[in-house]
Amino acid sequence: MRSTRPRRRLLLATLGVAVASGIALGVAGLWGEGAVAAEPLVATSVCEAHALKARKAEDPSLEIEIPPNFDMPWPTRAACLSHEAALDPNTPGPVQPIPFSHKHHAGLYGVDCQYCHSGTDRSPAAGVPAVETCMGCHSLFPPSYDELSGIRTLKEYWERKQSIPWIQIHRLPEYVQFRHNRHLEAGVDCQACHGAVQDMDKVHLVPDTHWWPWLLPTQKLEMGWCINCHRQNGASQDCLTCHY
Amino acid sequence: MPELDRRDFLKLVGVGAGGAAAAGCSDHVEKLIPYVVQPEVITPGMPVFYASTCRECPAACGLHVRTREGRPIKLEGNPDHPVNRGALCGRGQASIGRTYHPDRFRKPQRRGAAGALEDVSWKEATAALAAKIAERPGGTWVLGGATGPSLSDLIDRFVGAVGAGGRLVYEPLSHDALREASRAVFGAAGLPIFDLSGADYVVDLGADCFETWLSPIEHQRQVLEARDLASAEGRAARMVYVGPRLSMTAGNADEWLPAKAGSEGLVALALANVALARRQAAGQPVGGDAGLLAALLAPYTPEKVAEPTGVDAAALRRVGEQLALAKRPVALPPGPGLASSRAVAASAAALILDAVLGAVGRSVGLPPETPATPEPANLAALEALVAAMNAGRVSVLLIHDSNPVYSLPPQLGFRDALAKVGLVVAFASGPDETTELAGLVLPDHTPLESWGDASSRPGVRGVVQPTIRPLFDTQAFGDVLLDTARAMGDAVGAKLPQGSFRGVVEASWGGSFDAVLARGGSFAPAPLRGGAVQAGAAKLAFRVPELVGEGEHALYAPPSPLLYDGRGAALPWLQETPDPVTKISWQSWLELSHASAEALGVEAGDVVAIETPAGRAEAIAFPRGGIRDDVVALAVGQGHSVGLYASHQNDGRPGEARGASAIALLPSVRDEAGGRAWLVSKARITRTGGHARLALMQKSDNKRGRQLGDAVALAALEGDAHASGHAGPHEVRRPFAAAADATDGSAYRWGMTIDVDKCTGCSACTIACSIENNIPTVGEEQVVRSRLMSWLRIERWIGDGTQELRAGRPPYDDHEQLGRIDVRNSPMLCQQCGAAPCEPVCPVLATYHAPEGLNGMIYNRCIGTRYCSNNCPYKVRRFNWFDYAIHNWPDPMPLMLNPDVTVRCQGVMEKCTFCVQRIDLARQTAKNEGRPIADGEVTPACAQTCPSHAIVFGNLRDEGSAAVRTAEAGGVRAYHALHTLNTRPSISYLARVIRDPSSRIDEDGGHAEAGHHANAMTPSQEGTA
Amino acid sequence: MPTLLGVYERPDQVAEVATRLRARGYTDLETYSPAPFAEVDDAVDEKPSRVRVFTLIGGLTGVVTGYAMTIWMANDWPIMLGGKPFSSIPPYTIIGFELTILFGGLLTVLGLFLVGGLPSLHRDKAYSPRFSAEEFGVAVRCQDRDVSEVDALLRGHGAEEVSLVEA
Amino acid sequence: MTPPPPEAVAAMIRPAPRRPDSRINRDILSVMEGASLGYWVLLASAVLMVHVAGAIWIYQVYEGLGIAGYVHPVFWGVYIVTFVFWVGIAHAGTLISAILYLFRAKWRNAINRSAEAMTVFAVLTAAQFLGIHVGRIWKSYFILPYPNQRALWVNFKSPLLWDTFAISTYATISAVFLYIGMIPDLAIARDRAVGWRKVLYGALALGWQGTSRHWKAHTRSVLHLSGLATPLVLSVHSVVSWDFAMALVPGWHTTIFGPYFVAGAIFSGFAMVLTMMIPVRRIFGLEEYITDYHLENMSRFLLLTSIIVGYAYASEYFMAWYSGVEAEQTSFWMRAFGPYWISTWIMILCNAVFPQILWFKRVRTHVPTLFVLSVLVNVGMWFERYVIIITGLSREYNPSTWGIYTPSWYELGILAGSFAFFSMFFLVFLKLFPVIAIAEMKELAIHEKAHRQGGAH
Repeated sequence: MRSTRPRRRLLLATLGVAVASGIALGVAGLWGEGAVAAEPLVATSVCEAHALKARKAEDPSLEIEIPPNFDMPWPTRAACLSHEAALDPNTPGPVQPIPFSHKHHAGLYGVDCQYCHSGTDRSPAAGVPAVETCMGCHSLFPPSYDELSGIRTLKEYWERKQSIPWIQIHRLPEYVQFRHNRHLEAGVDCQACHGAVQDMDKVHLVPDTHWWPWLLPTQKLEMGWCINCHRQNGASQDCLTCHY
Repeated sequence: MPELDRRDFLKLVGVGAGGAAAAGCSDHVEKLIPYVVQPEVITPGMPVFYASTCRECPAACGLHVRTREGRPIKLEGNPDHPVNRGALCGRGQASIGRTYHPDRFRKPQRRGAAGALEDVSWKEATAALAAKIAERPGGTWVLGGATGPSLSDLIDRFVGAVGAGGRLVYEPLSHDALREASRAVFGAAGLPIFDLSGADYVVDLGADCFETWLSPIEHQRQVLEARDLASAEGRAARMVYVGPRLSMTAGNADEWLPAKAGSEGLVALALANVALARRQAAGQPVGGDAGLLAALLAPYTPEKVAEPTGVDAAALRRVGEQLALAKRPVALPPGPGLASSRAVAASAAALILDAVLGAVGRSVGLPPETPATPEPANLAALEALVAAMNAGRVSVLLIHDSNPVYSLPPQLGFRDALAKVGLVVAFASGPDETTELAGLVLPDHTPLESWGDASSRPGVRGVVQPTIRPLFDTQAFGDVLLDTARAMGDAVGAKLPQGSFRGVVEASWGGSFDAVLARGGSFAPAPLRGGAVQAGAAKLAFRVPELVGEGEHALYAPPSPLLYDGRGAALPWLQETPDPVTKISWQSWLELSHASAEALGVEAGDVVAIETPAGRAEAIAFPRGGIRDDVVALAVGQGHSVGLYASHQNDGRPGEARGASAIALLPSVRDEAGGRAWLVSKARITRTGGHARLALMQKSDNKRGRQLGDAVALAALEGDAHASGHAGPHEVRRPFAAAADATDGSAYRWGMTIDVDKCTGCSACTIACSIENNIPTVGEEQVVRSRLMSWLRIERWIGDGTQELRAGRPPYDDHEQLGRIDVRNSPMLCQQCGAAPCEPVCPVLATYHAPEGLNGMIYNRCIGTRYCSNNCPYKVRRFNWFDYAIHNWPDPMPLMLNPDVTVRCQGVMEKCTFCVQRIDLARQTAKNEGRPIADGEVTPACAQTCPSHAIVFGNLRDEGSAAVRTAEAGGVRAYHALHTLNTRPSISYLARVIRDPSSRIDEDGGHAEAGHHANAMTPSQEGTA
Repeated sequence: MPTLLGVYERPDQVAEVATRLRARGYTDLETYSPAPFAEVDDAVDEKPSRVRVFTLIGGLTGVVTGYAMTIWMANDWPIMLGGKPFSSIPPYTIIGFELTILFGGLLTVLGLFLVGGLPSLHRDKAYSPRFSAEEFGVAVRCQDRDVSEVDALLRGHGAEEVSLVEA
Repeated sequence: MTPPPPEAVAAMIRPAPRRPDSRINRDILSVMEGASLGYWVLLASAVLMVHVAGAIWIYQVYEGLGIAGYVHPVFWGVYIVTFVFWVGIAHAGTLISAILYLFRAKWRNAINRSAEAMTVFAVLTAAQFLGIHVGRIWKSYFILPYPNQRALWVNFKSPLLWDTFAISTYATISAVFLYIGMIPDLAIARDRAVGWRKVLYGALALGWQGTSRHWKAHTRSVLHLSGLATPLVLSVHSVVSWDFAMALVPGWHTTIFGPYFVAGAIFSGFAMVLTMMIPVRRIFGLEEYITDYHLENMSRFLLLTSIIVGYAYASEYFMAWYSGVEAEQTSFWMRAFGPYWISTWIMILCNAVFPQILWFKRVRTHVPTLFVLSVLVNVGMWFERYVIIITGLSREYNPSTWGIYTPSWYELGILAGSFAFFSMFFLVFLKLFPVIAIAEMKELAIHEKAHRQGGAH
């Protein structure tokens, strides 16, 4: 949240400029002779540059001006947009310490889940990527990416050699012994439990309800929900499989 | 320490549910804390093993440390290590707790003007120390426990470099007498090495070689392998115990000669006398100049010795002859507890007996010429140090790896002398009596955090490597020495190795250090050195010692099997595990014979006062049959006044001593050569009128003839056992086919075979189980109400018991008799019954029969009606009366919890499930490799750590599995506990074998049982008794 | 239509007068008694009460539910317990029995309400607290022209008092 | 002749003088009127004690069951003992109203109402102890076979589940029984009450008018309920006894437990009725309705059941000895001479020996003695359960775990609370509802009168 406010102000400012110049134009027209040349829209960041270019593409009449230091491909438009989306508190799911978008990484660039969550196929616990893993790629990125607050935060953590306190979304009680590796072995794909993460900018629990015959419905990650899947796939229903 | 960066990853991070500190019924894992840099060797959720070495006692067993996410969670024996071969004793198991002990010092501290400790930084601490030493280098002394060669070496170099006054190695149980005796008899000072493998006749002259003496695990393994019934030699093997008290070790012998305390030497000589004659007649070598020996032994005929020792001459003669005829006999000298003012002579006598029996060089090895570490100081040297301190000649005293204020006899005056020392520096990881008096406390790493090594014997050297990044702001003693030296200037610093102590350790190993780390050390035991009896031996005066003080009882202070010399008192598991003999925990009790008790008019639980010239203490009286009338026994180890568990602090009464310290009662007396003597004083026992509720976990050793801890006479086995080595044609006497009790489809039916004949009662399994399964300790008050939580207990039965009934409220039931041994130690744990009585009565299906035959217990389903426990005839279920998980694991203890096992919350029943988490792990690997679980792939914590391999776990549906084969090899010994109840247990017990001590050995060495043992019953007879 | 009320002291009188009245065709009558008297009730209507049907139905549903529930639940997720069969009848009989009683009892109450017409908010004009003391009442509804005959009949059987509660 | 016009007839009618209300009504309803200071003191202290016990219980839930005196292996203690005790008490009521009803034992009418009420209150008290006893009360809903998301049911093979069903059924049926039987009396009260009581009784009486239709349905349903309740009474305590008989604990695993417990239950039930009714009839002057004849009949029952119970004790010991099973023998020997010998002898004296004095009519009709005796029997019956449960568990198959249990003060506090809870309800009941079945008393009275007058003709 903290990092988003300045960007908001930036946008407001731009809009303000735009409106003001519009009015100015109108007034000039009113007074007839010697119409003043329209003030062009000036980009103040790469992301904004992308935004303006897009608008320009829509109506060519628009006067825009992109300072050269903002006229570059990185961060890509997609990055800017998903970064924005991951910061939006009004979509489901908590805002994470870093606006990391699974949609961007897993969806757009199709990074394999196991690339970051390594060891999931070997270990009961799904690995949460070490900060190093993130830096593995992001340290190679051009510095212009730093205009994204998320990248900046990441680098701060890295410099402070601190781990990132992610907020856990998919949580099982401590008395449940879940084994990721066995489920991968069995060919269950991540989405079965975690939902279509590759389409989420902000990861959140996708509600999924199974209606038992004769019984109360069971929600995702509740016991009945697991049992249902186990029954359908002929997996073990022995209590000791998950509870000991 | 730059080198440590390689191990930076050993930091405390729980991943997901990795930190299973939350109680089983609340789920409080809300943040995911990933690594900053994830080490290549760590996969969150998977265990990583490191080889290291146990530092609890000088035996120095090899360890495999199981870590999860950089936290050690379980210690197991290193199978490659020649001393323990994968086993580990209770003390070793519990030692993991030192690292997570709530008492630990968080920072270095200095005693301020007010006398209170205040934090300082390492920098100023070392600076201050350096300055203080520089004032008067000669006044600097180092006093500390036995260390590994490289640290010991470093200390010596430090002493040399700063020109310190000197260094004393201090071990309370230092075996001074034995070291001297070895010099006197063989001319080689130091600790002889005892290798009991294959020994077919062991005479333990009060060594208690299964408990604390030299290398207990090794001795247990060797003796019990030697008496394995599978071989003729095994059936022939015998063990005789000589001593005033039926100790745990004695309980495993075949014959007990209850000699007067301190007279073991004479017994040894008498045996030697008989054996010598017999061997000479047979023309066998006698390990020395026959004439010399004959002259030396002549006066000690059994008849003469009978009176002073109180042992029947005939018995002495018989044992002597059996010894002479045995193939590999060996005698073990008296242990520290029996070291009297005549201890050197007594130990020498034992060594002479060994020599006569030709055991020297075969079972007994002379000490190496050049010991890896200096010999410990004897009492004389310590007295000299105290004198120097009193004279103000000691300005700086560095105390490491020891607690002399507690473990030195008070009469020595060490405590007062400390006050006269300019600066006392204590290197300890936690508070104890010594740190209380130290001016500077420089917290040391625990062994799990530090580098080092340890040498069990020539050729065997284990490495100690850190398996966790230091939890607190502590430093290894070695590094502090280096830093101090450097702080004293380059002149001094240059004389010591550069870099850190790790460098010193690494440098001390030739070749690849990584290979060493992988294996856990270098294991090439040197062959035993032989030797002959020297003429000097004749100069020794063999006499029964005279004791100081008055009173009609000799005060015998044996080391505690669990608390050792008292260092174990800080660990709750060792405090809470019932004593293998009396089954008392947390308290200190005075053992006295029933006759003495009647004479004093005391009953079990009455508080009695013990008075000796050294002082007075109070303890709880515990009358028993297994002790001489002229002796009272008070185990060493209790009586600490500092520490959360060691003292009564946890009752909110900080600093009140828990129990009585035997050491405080012992006058400071030397043996012939200035060694420390323990059996020195008489004690006057008086009743105080007080009474205490005993924390007694087994109130009766009378099994009433019920089918628990059976026994069979060897005679009854002979024919059958001859016929078959192992799986023979005869089928096992198996009341029920437990293998059937799993679903038809299942390939497995987990089961166990427990050999009662091999169980020594050492209780290592109990502690291993507690640590593997996150079982909390509950404290004294709860144990008094029998609310101990351990899933596995060792039941101790004496004989088949009687069905006599006592009216009223018997305090406890005791059937021991002087000179008679029929102890059956029978581990009792959940039998995983096929027709389990506990299952049908649970209203909510919290306990049920799993497809693979386990009796599952689902904690989060349990609502605590406790019906299952009522219906369990074995009484192996435990109930969480309080939220032990929250109350009994203060920080940082939760870090040592096993993430694979749910922590149980208040109001929930719990019990053993054969370490189902281990079964599950094995199943996962097997599945991934697309194969069934192999035999021996799963080993529950108890079976894994058992020094004598009494517990064998396996799949009953696999006829070839070790468990089944062992049960079948057991032949008629196999039985099920309480089988008349038709619970179809999956555990087969093998009955204890009673080897008739009076069995004659004929010339060819084979044994023929003389008569049927009075106590022997076959299980079948017994069930209906 | 007028309603006459005769007040009596003894149940046998009520029984007689009721039988008599019905014999004369005055079937629309009602008795009030302070305590249960079989003769009175049968005099008004000799058919046995239908409550028993309810009890029977209740009991049967109970036993069926009991066995069905236990057996189905035990087999819905079969879990081994001490080597006992999943559908073991003896223990389930207890559940079956208890439910028989429970349902039977509850339906009996239902029967009482339906058959007995309870609870009712309506209060007869003829009813008065004296009938919850120790007196009996017989209320007859008849045609105007029959009033005197009924009156006579009522008095004829020793009515302490006859009154016209409704003209 | 043409009949006279109705108004003429009406004119002819001269209403007779009103007679006063029935004496039975007045006597019995008067119990409900006004309350003495003593009553309020009693009630207040009962309520207070209930609160104290409640506080203890909350503390126990917060701190853990460990505050009770449990010792390994004695995992059942005073709570279960008291549970069984109250279930036993609950038996007299239904027995009197159902079985004696079927046997047409008219003398029951004097006491059945209070007995039924006590039944309901006793079951309520007992049921609470199931909750107090379990380790995780907050999870105890697991025991109900309700459709749940876990797809997991309950274990109908467990005696504890049989208990759950038996107790709840018993509570429901006896409550229904009490209410149905009371409807006519509520109507009586309604016709005489004023103010809020009139509203209350009016609502509860369901517009009862005592018409033949009402009575017919009523008598019929009471008959059927009795028919259903009779086997229920016998089953409930058998089921409770199976909690023990189904286990293999020596001293529990006995076939005679069913009848033995039922007899004991009736025994204690009647004792409790006496303990409660003797003071009541004295204080409210109901000697005329609850006569010495009734007391004598009840004491006859006491005598009978006491003999049965005594026989059960004897046969238990005989079987233990004769079976030759060492564990059984030890267990029973320990009962009599072991750590719990006091409880055992209290049990034997109070339940099997003292009641024998009831052979003498002098005793049966001597009210103070009866009262003392009934109290003793209650004590004895509590100890019977204590002996069975505690000694059984403390001396089991594995001698290494033999342990000795002593109740803690918390448990005794809750035990006291249960008595307060019970009497609180009974006291309220006294002032709110007719303590004797008025209608049924009248039935008797009117029959008698009819007899005196020898019928009309």
